[in-house]
Amino acid sequence: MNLSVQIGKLRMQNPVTVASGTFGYGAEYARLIDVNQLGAVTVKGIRLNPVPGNPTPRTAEVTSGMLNAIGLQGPGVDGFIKKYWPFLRELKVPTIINIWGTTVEEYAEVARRFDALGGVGALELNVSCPNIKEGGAQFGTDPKLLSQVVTACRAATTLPLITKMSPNVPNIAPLAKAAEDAGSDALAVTNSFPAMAIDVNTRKPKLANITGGLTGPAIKPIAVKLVWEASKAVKIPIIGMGGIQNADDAIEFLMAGATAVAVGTANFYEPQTSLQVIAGIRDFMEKKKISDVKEITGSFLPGK
Amino acid sequence: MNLSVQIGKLRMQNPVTVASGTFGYGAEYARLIDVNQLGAVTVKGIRLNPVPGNPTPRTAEVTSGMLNAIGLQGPGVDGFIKKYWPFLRELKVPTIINIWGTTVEEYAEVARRFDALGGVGALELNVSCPNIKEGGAQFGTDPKLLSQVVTACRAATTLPLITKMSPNVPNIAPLAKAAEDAGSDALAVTNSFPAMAIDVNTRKPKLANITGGLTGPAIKPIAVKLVWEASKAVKIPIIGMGGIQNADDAIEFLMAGATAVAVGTANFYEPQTSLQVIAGIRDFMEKKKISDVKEITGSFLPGK
Amino acid sequence: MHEQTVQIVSHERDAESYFRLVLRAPQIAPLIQPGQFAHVRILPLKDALLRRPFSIFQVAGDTFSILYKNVGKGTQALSRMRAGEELSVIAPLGHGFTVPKAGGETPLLVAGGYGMAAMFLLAQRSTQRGIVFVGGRRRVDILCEKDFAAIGWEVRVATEDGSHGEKGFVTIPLLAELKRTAAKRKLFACGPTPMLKAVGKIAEDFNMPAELSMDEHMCCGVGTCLACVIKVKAGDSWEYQRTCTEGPVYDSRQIVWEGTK
Amino acid sequence: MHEQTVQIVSHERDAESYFRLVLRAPQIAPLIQPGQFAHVRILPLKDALLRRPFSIFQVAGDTFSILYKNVGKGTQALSRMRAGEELSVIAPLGHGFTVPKAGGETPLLVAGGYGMAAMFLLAQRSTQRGIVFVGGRRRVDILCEKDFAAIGWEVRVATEDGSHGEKGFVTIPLLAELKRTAAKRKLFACGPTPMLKAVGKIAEDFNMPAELSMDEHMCCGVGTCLACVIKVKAGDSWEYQRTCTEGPVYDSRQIVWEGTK
Ligand SMILES: Cc1cc2nc3c(=O)[nH]c(=O)nc-3n(C[C@H](O)[C@H](O)[C@H](O)COP(=O)(O)OP(=O)(O)OC[C@H]3O[C@@H](n4cnc5c(N)ncnc54)[C@H](O)[C@@H]3O)c2cc1C
Ligand SMILES: Cc1cc2nc3c(=O)[nH]c(=O)nc-3n(C[C@H](O)[C@H](O)[C@H](O)COP(=O)(O)OP(=O)(O)OC[C@H]3O[C@@H](n4cnc5c(N)ncnc54)[C@H](O)[C@@H]3O)c2cc1C
Ligand SMILES: Cc1cc2nc3c(=O)[nH]c(=O)nc-3n(C[C@H](O)[C@H](O)[C@H](O)COP(=O)(O)O)c2cc1C
Ligand SMILES: Cc1cc2nc3c(=O)[nH]c(=O)nc-3n(C[C@H](O)[C@H](O)[C@H](O)COP(=O)(O)O)c2cc1C
Ligand code: FES
Ligand code: FES
Repeated sequence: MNLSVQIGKLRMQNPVTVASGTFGYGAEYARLIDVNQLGAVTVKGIRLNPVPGNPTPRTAEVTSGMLNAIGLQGPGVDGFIKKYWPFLRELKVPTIINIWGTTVEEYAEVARRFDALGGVGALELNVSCPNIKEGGAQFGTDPKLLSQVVTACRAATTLPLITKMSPNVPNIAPLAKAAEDAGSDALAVTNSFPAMAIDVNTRKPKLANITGGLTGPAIKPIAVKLVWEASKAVKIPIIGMGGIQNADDAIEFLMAGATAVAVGTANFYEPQTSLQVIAGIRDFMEKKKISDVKEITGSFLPGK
Repeated sequence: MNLSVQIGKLRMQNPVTVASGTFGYGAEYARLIDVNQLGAVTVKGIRLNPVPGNPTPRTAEVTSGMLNAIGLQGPGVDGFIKKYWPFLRELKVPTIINIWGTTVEEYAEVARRFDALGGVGALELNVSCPNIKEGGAQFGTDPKLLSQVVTACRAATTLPLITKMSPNVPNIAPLAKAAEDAGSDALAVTNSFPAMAIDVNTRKPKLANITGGLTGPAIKPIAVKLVWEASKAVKIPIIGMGGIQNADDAIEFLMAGATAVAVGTANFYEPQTSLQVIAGIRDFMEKKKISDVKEITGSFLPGK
Repeated sequence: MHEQTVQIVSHERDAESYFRLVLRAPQIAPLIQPGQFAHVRILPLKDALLRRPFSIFQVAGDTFSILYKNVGKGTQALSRMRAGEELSVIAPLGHGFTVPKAGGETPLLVAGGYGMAAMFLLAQRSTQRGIVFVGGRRRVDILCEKDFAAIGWEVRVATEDGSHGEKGFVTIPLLAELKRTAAKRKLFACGPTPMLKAVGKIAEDFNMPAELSMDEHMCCGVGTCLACVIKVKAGDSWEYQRTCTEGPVYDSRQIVWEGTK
Repeated sequence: MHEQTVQIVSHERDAESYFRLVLRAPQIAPLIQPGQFAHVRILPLKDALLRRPFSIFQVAGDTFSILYKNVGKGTQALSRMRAGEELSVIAPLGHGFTVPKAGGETPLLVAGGYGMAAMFLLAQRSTQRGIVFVGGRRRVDILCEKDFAAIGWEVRVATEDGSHGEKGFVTIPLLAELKRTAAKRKLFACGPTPMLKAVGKIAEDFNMPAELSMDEHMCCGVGTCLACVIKVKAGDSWEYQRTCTEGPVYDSRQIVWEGTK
């Protein structure tokens, strides 16, 4: 049975990674699960310099999901390389580094730095974070800006580039196409949804940042549809995510057109989820006599 | 204690209506609840001619919500007037008629017909249904088209016009502004979210139409944020909706900037919801010593 | 039609994954007609919101019962509930069967799996006795044999694996019986759609009346959402009708089968 | 740190809305240090997904217990669970208190409400006895008096409504004691943030050491999500640290109070 998949030049031993920002820098969960069983580890978003992030409260629980406005707290490229890379470098599985910037030049510079580092599995361009004033979602909702970011990163690195798409667009196709045309090797669909919650007793927003990103099972049906729409628009592989809690959820994303999937919010409440998903995909393939996981990709039957 | 609110010329005895398509034509739930206690009854979308709607399955249950692709089945203007208007006309509370068309002209014609009918409370322009090929969401995501629809309807009727906004846009402000500038008296925020689900065992979509609209508690945090963003962009009142299950949910929408709210999907599983919401708002006002429900509108404290 | 919070009076396993659930519902029980259903909100379900429809199986005093199969998350959660716990119920709903009257056509009831649940009240209220044909995959899927015997109805069984009664579909003993005679007989059926379709075909072939209880996914259960529609003949054409309101029971001649599962 | 599905051994109401929950967790129990917490997934919650953090209250053999207050939907659902049912627990988590040693500073423990839960194990493991100052709104909010007495610690009580002990905040008896002498004494506090802030201020005023257990909303509990941060001094500036990992217990001199609730 073959579970391995290719994301550009990146080979994953199985189609399951974790979503950026929900798995720290890999080491934290290594005490609870065998990280080397994942298809890849994806780390929290990094820009060039350290970022303090937003004031608290940064998360709030909502129905079948959560809001977050972490504000991309992070150690910057140097801090990351010093503190977290030694652990990640030693893993048997590749690391996908989620990067961002406030300008096209910064994206490219970060890409260049990680290219130079050596040993990185792939770069994921976060052009869709709803929680920062600059450098966030606007790159992900305008095909021209998106194209500039991807083009600049493409020129800066030969590492596989994964463009992480914004969910709140009327039509994801032109953006997906723009990323593909600019040289992206894959798409990640989708980031969190701009949202908010108010505590009616105190009248205060539940997040200090007021708005944040909605993630978790609540968004799954929207994310699956975005994956399907994107997969029809491009030829490059898609990493599907949004509310995956179990193998059936993951298979749903694969059937909709994803080549791989990422487990996000579920890590927080059930750190075993990603490994359970891998085991469950294997069981499903056995039961359905599927020899290669790639056969599942896009295999749903839209005709009646 | 004053619970009444104004939506343009429309006076509602309290700020709670029901969401179009979740309350039939009023008569069905009249056997289970006292419809005359609502602020208004909003009926299922009507276009000029009868519409058969989509094949089944038309709905699917998803985590904390549901998908629907009814396809706007409806009796057309004449059928509506003949079959459902006699009941609605006799109610003590106003009827909001949700209308749509596949062309700007059709919207205007339907508006004209209901204007001529007399006794209608308001017209809600559905420019955001994700479940039909034409006349659906595209009117709601392009400010120019939206403006044309609203302008044409404005010319066709003096009835209060409520424009029902599409949720999946990067920024709702320009669309809200376009509707206001074209003469809309109010906005309804928000319609359902384009989404889908696949049965991994059969590999078939859970809806015959493949994609449908996600509604219910799952979408509430996104809808609250859209209401807040829209309320900052316009001066006209907003009817907030999306996942309201109880009075706290409704108050959250009011605090975010809504003048009134609509109970949607919750009617299906708990037909008493809208009346419970009214009672709960009253209790809240008593507890918090608020004498006019309008004081709640926009009263959340964005500063820390 | 009433919405009521009702208490579970008793809850027992019938066979394997089938359960009998008795609810005290004084407002609802007296109104129930055979073939109607209850729309049940299973309160322990929290991330699954919709009600589940179940045929009303039996009525006794101020209680009614349902007979259900554990097939998914709702029925699973239901099966864990105990006597004394509460459910919310909207019932009775829908347009049921025409109850056979003494001297009228002899009723032949055809049921598959949990479809049997809709049949008992019909048999009980019928002043004309008849025969029940019941089918299922295995022996455990054959429900209520004793209940029908207790009210003096004859039961003919077919199982797909042959573990009980005849081997094959329920239409085999039914056809055998109709070949004897179809005159002055009427079919009443409830079960999976392919079975209903087969019964509809048989009714057509034998030119005899049949009432079928259709099984469509429901959402509101009361006619507002338009989820549960089927195609029904209307003049030269067809229209979508709501199985929760105009149905679930239809004269088989009305139904347009094209497009059903 | 382990993730374990654990069984409820016993579950009792302590006073009004406080409950004591004992869990069998053979892998976890031996590892626990005072001030650490367990991150609990309350499985009957279905539309609320996140784990809830609770200080570890007592450890006995292969069990540990928590003492919690029913304040919202998670603790409400928890309070309905019975012995024999299961929870998922990740524990022990976080960086706890420095356990006082005989001959060292005398520990003065300051607790507000459920903050008391974090104190018992500290007192029990301490080889140096001290005094516990405990505050709450009303008499029922004063927990564990007997438990502390049983291990030979003195307890001083303050309630806001004066229904038990002194009337007012817990800092009143604390200040009275410190005015007697603050030398060779160390504060350990757990409770609501305003109380912690007040204790931090007192430690500063008396120039004495204090360890505070901070109460921030958590999400992952293990350091990955960055939800639970507070501002901590770093050189001339500050940095955000994770209370679930670097905390919840901090030397009060490290904490930057600006921006806390
Ligand atoms: C008029 C009518 C009468 C019925 N009477 C009975 C009865 O007496 N006994 C019995 O065991 N079952 C009966 N059913 C079927 C019963 O409603 C489903 O088995 C039940 O809804 C499954 O819920 P679930 O959560 O366990 O399954 P899931 O598969 O988890 O349900 C997911 C969703 O699909 C819907 N759904 C799934 N299967 C069906 C189905 N076969 N029909 C309608 N909706 C479905 C559910 O209501 C829910 O919305 C009847 C259905 C209808 C329409
Ligand atoms: C390190 C630590 C130790 C704790 N120890 C104890 C203890 O021993 N006994 C005890 O009764 N409580 C303790 N708490 C507080 C406890 O975690 C909350 O009371 C609990 O999470 C409330 O959950 P809920 O679902 O009932 O409330 P809800 O208000 O419904 O919860 C909604 C969300 O807010 C979070 N939340 C609400 N209140 C708090 C709070 N005070 N602190 C952190 N998160 C909160 C919840 O975890 C959840 O994510 C501790 C908190 C922390 C951070
Ligand atoms: C707390 C938190 C932090 C996140 N941080 C990042 C980030 O740094 N970069 C990024 O691209 N996505 C980030 N995301 C988005 C996730 O990677 C993922 O796209 C999203 O959570 C949807 O998946 P889920 O529903 O499974 O969580 C974050 C999500 C959460 C919940
Ligand atoms: C079954 C169904 C049918 C709907 N039909 C319409 C419609 O005809 N016109 C319309 O503008 N909105 C329609 N809607 C959208 C609702 O009016 C409402 O905007 C949406 O359901 C969000 O609210 P909720 O989450 O409370 O359901 C429909 C929604 C559902 C679930
Ligand atoms: S289930 Fe809603 S109309 Fe029938
Ligand atoms: S709770 Fe996630 S980092 Fe502390």
